[in-house]
Amino acid sequence: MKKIEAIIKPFKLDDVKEALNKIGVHGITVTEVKGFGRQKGHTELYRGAEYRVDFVPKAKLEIISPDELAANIIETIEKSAKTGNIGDGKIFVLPVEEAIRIRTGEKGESAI
Amino acid sequence: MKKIEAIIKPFKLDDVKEALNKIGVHGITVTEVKGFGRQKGHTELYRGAEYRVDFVPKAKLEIISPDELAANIIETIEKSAKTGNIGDGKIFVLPVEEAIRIRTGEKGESAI
Amino acid sequence: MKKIEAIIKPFKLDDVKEALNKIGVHGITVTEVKGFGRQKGHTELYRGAEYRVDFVPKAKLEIISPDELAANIIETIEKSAKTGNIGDGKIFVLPVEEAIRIRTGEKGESAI
Amino acid sequence: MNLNMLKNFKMPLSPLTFIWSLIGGLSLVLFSWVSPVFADGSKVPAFSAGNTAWVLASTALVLIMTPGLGFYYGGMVRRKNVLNTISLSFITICTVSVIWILWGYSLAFGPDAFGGIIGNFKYLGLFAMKEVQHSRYDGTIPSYIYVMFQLMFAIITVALVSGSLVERIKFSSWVVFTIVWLTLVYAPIAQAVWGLGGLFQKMGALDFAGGTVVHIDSGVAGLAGALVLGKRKGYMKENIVQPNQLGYTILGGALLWFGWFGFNAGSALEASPLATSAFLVTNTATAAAALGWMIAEWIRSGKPTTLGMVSGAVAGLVAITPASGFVNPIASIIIGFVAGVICYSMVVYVKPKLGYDDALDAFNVHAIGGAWGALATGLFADPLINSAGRGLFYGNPGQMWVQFLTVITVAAYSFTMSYIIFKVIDKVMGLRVDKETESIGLDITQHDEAGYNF
Amino acid sequence: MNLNMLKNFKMPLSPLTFIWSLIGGLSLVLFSWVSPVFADGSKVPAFSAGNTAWVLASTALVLIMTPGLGFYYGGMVRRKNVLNTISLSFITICTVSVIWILWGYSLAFGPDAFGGIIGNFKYLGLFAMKEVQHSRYDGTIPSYIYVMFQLMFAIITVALVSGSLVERIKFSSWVVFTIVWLTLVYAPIAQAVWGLGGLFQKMGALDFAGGTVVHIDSGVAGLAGALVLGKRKGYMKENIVQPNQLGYTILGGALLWFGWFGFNAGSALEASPLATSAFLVTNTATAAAALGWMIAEWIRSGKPTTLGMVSGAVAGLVAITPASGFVNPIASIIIGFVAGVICYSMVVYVKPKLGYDDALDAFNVHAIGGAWGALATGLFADPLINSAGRGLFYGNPGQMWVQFLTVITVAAYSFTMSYIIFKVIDKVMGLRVDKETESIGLDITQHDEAGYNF
Amino acid sequence: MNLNMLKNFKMPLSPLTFIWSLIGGLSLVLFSWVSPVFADGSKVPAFSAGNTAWVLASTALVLIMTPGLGFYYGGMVRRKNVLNTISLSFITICTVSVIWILWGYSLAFGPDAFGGIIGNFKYLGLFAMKEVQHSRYDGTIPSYIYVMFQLMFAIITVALVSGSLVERIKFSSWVVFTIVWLTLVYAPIAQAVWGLGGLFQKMGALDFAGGTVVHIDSGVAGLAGALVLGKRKGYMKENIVQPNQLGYTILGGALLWFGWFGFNAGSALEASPLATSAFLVTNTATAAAALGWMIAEWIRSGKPTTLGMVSGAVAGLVAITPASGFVNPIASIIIGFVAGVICYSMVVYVKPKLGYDDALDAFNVHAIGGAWGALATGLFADPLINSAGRGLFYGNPGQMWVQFLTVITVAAYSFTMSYIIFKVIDKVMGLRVDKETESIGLDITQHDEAGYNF
Ligand SMILES: Nc1ncnc2c1ncn2[C@@H]1O[C@H](COP(=O)(O)OP(=O)(O)O)[C@@H](O)[C@H]1O
Ligand SMILES: Nc1ncnc2c1ncn2[C@@H]1O[C@H](COP(=O)(O)OP(=O)(O)O)[C@@H](O)[C@H]1O
Ligand SMILES: Nc1ncnc2c1ncn2[C@@H]1O[C@H](COP(=O)(O)OP(=O)(O)O)[C@@H](O)[C@H]1O
Repeated sequence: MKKIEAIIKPFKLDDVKEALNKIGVHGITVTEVKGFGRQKGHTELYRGAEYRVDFVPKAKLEIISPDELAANIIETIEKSAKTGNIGDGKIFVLPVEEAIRIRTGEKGESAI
Repeated sequence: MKKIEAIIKPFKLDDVKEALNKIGVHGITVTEVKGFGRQKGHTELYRGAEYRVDFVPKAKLEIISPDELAANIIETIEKSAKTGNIGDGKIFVLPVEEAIRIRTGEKGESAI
Repeated sequence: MKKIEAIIKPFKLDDVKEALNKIGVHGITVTEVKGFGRQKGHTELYRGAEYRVDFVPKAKLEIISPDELAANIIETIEKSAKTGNIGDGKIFVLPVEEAIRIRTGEKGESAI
Repeated sequence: MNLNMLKNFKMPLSPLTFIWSLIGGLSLVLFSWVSPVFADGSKVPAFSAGNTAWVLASTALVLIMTPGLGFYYGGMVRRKNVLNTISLSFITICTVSVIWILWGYSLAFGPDAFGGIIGNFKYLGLFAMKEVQHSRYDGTIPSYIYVMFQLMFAIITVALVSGSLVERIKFSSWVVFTIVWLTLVYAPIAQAVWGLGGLFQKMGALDFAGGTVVHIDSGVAGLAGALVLGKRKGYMKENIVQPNQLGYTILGGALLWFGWFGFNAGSALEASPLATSAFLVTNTATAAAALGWMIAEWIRSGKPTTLGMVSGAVAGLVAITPASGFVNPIASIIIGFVAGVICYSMVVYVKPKLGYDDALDAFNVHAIGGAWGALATGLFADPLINSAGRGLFYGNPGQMWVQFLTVITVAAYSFTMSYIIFKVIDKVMGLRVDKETESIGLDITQHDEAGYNF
Repeated sequence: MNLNMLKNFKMPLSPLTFIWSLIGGLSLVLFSWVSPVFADGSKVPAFSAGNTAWVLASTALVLIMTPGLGFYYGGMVRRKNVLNTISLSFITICTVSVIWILWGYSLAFGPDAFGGIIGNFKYLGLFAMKEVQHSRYDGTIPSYIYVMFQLMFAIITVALVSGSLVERIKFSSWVVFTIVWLTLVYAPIAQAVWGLGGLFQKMGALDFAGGTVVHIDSGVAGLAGALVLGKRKGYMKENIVQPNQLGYTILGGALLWFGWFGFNAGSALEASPLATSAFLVTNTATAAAALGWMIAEWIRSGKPTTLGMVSGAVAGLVAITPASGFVNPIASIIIGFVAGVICYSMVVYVKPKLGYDDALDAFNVHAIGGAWGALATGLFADPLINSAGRGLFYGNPGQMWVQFLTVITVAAYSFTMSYIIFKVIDKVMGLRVDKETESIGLDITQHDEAGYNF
Repeated sequence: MNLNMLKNFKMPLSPLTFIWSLIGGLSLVLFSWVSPVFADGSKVPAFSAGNTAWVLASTALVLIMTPGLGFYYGGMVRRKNVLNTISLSFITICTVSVIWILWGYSLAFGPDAFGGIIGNFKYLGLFAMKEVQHSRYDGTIPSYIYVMFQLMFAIITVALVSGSLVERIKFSSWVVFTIVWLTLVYAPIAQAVWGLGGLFQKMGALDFAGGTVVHIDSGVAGLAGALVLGKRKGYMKENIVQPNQLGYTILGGALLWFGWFGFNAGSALEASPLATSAFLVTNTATAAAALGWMIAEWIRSGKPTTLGMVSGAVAGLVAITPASGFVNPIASIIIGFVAGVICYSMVVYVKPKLGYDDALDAFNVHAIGGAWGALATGLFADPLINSAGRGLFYGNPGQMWVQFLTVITVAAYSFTMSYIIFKVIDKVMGLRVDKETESIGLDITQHDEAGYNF
């Protein structure tokens, strides 16, 4: 099994979720994160003082998938999250050794 | 070492934490996340318009453990997080290569 | 490639970020998390009732790095996040199999 | 400002004006005598624009107290119940406002129907009342504004009860409760204490602005409700206290303090010296009570909390309410300070022992603070402030007995009736949400809404 | 409070006082006759401190409504637009306050310049007006406070329009709009409906506190703006409804309710019986409308929402506004309840069909609620409340026709002019932010600020 | 509203009423002459219900300003200090309210004890004062409400100082400071400027509602405190500016604006034409100042911020305060606009250069804005508005000199005394929290509470 982590622009979340749904991914965990990267933050004003807010709000998706589905999932995220502008984000793939469904105790791929 | 990630129902957090404490786990990192899965979200109303909120609030626990403790931890989470209803969540196990305690510089299992 | 996860004290975030910037790390993803560990939380009062808040706010940094940079990154975090007090946090290293930049489709180390 | 300014508004005087002014002045005077005697034979004074202005303003001030109460309560509950908690206050404004016009006012302030404890149906729908009538209660203001001023008291009294019930009461059952309780509990007590010919009125009970009518009956009803409902899931076992936004609570406390000037000083029904005295002691007692609670907490827990300061202020407002038209400034410092300490002690020592779940302390603060205030009125009423009241310290021990009797009777009546009402509602439609609903939170389950989308 | 108290303020009487008092009394009477006749020959009454006190308080109350509106609106939008939405109301207070002094008041309430639809330049900069003058509109209060009271109405009317435009209008364009619209739309309508010698005034149109002047014209202008601006990105396609903090909306609703007592009861310009009547029906209709909306929603969607209760209350406040000085208590219950149901129906049935994006329902609630209120005044005006108004149900069907005509004319005028103004601003400087700006949110892009740093 | 309405309230006239009315009228007149002369020999006018109504309402309005200030300040600090910041204002209401009764009022407004700079002990505990007394300062209102009105000024003045000290001052030290500073700084300045026989009063200084007494002394004290405390950790090095919830700041600003009508127009102590003039210029200057600050910021930084608009409004309120009873409408636009620009310039140009950490700009806005307002009064005071004041532009250059002298003296006195007080508190109990406490935040460390549990 693989863990696919994708850091994307928050307003793309709905699109990505739907695209994944279409290819049969029904489990996703999403976290609000702040990204530092090439895409720069913005300036805020406070009584005339300008200060930079470096972080950019991003959404992090985590999906555990069977090995064979991983490529398809990655491709789907790539397509649906892309705007072509800096800050579109990254996808990382990590190995997963085991998965368990708490409700049933199922293990491995059937647990996902 | 292993990284154990558990996605659970938020109101089970205290129970799980205590159960883990009892078996000697003293380090946990918790993140508020939103889960999409079999458990469906809820409907909200806004001036008569109904709209679905797909995400379900979940708590994600991350525990780095020595290999030999992992099974026990997983079992404990399974038991203490279970309600038997859809949405109880998952446990994933990932390999960890190194751990360092910032304060002391200790490495490996003694750092956990 | 490696995934370096560091749990640090939130007010050290700026220092760590700058130290990493200096050694050429330009991509970081940060999450607000709550930590349970040796460092105990604090007491809150509510109409005379004291209750413990066990969690301590922490910042989790995630950095995907080429294998060869990992040691340097870890060292830099160690130095810049250290206060010497309990609760300084941990660094964990996990293996990463693949990385993709969504905007360009680049893969592997060049995607980071 | 410089006193000289007062002399700057000279205005030109034309010869014709003298005649005009005489005629105008006389007709003004004649106007004053529209309805020369009230039913009880007392002379009806002239309308006073000044008094009416103050009672109009006071009524608006008392209205804002109930949303204030909603925020005061709403800030203290868990995030998942914030909207529901505020809406318990908000919906009370709506139901009580309508019921009051239809039958509430008539029962509470209409001519006595029976034994000095309930009004008759004369003013149903306010058909028999016109805004140009002089109020029976203070002839210098129109009757309609008296109806409204008293309405605002009725609203907040009912809303106060919700403090004991939050985080677990069904919204629909609360709506029903507000209507029934107003009719069966509030109206009789208002008539008995404030009605012309009311039972306690005749006994000489002193309650300037509602220690018994507003605070004791609501606080005691809260206790009854807490007992019928039972404890919140996890109460005293896990930490279910996570005030979602104490800023709301401070805002609510500030609006309560602000509005309470209308409540107490408005109860003079005139922009008179007595109103200013009520204003002064209200502010002083409130401040002293905030200090009392804060100091008590600082000593016991080692920290002064903002919630403690605000809670103390509310305790002080409660305690000074019955006393506000009777006591002098120094007495108000004592009444307030003691109120802060007593209510804090209730919350930290008594409540955990008795084990009822008076969630936001409607009983502990309002019933206990109100009772202390009513008794303190019997102690401190100073005839130099108001010749209508003379307390124990000014040579009239009998007053304490009257006060005590009123407190006990009102508390007993409210508790019994409220308990029955809660029980009946529970039987008929269920009073409490089910366990899962309580876990998920009342905002989503009762209203399909979320307090925050951040 | 006990009636006996009223007798407690005996004061000592010295022999000298008699002479003094006579002299004082007479000079008081003489004082009253400063400027004996107005321009139209009617006698000028004396200043009344009581009336002035009430109008001063009312003016402050109406001021707080506009920040209230800002919070009411601000709570409903997405997190990224919260500050911008509130600031649309806030900046309106600022621009209109200055313009009003410079030329707004003169155009709206100066002596008629032309056809009963626009004032002349007599009061430009208020140079020709002194605070010691008696107001032309109610001689018992100084002219300056009338200027201020009317200013507060002008402010909130303009601010209301923003409800249809939020989440996409350029801040700079909004600022320009407030100035132009006040001058070209608000001022003429105010003169026509309320001016001495105003067009509709002469026709006998009844609008006590601004159903047409405040609500219809602003709601209709909102619709025009929504049409020119177009829909928000994603409207009706994705879920763009995520009220960031409904607590703000409830707070705003509460401040509106509170301030509206100044709006309606203050419109009597006196602390008189009529003011108290307006106060009473305002509160009652508001409560009934909240119940109306809530019940309609409860039936249709299965849940009563807090947003629904507050929205209903606002609908009730709107509907009772023109009627508040004319109708009796029971009529106010009907007017309010129906307003709640009508406005809810607009929002859930009509709006989605017509497809315009009236983002926060300025049109659906204010124009429709205001029109219903204006017509209801024609139905329910009760001559026993106010002899100046007699509606259909009291034997005067002609009133309905006048009301109808006023509503239609004001709506048509406001729509046409507002549409043109929006179009011209769009051409000259652009009305709407670009797509990316809209995605990122207006707080950061228009103001370099964030609503929350949690 | 239609003028015809005014004629609708005819009331029936019975034959008996004539006699009654004469008797009533005369007794009314006689009543007026309770205490015919004040100590200084001037005649005591009759109580006026209208004036009393307005001062009662004004006092409530000024009370709400201080929680408003708490929210205004509280929204600007970092999340970890939000409750502590609000509570600095809240606790000030409590301590000052009690001290005022005990000794504060007597020192500030009692008969002069010494050199026109401090009152005597006559009114300690208010024992020697009764609510039925006529106020020495305006005989038409009872003395108790004057005590309260002045109390509200004292409260907010002390609370304003906290703006310079937030995010690092120890809560306990602040509590002590409020008591000491009120006694040693506020009371003498109030007596000197407003006391009968006060030093500056006799010199003819014009300060209608407290430019010197409220704003200059508090702003300067803030500066002294900021200097003694030192800069916040990280000030000017890292970004420590993360306003946690600007909605609080806007809400606070709105409550300040609302309450300030009581502050300025209430300072007339009468519901008189002068009060309405103060009301008008207050609103106008505030709006103009918000525009001034916004435009200056828009030009310099390219964006108009909501915080800028609100800050500008506060600067305008400050500047118009001393001038509010003296200047005409057009002057108020100028005074306000310039105040916005000056205070913005202080904050962006001067503050960073001087390097003191006036955290929330109590000095930059209140001392500087107040000084500008005091001088502007010397320029613009228009004898047609108030014959007691004639400024440079109306032919009286000497007034500027008096204003200047007052500003300088008050500032020097307040700075010196405040600096000493802060230093002494620092020595005795420590003024500032330690570094770690500052990092963790004051909410948890001083109060064991968290602002938000989301
Ligand atoms: N090496 C990295 N490790 C972890 N997160 C990263 C890394 N590089 C980028 N990110 C995340 O991806 C986001 C987008 O990256 P950025 O460099 O801004 O643009 P792009 O994805 O177009 O290259 C960042 O905000 C950050 O959250
Ligand atoms: N494949 C997956 N990858 C990542 N997270 C998942 C996956 N499947 C489920 N989850 C997480 O687990 C939660 C519970 O899953 P769900 O399907 O609702 O119920 P159950 O755990 O009972 O099967 C989801 O809300 C989601 O956060
Ligand atoms: N085994 C673990 N697994 C995951 N997170 C851990 C683990 N141990 C500690 N942490 C995280 O590291 C933080 C710091 O650990 P703590 O024991 O308090 O102090 P120290 O880092 O000084 O040993 C914790 O708050 C928690 O978030």
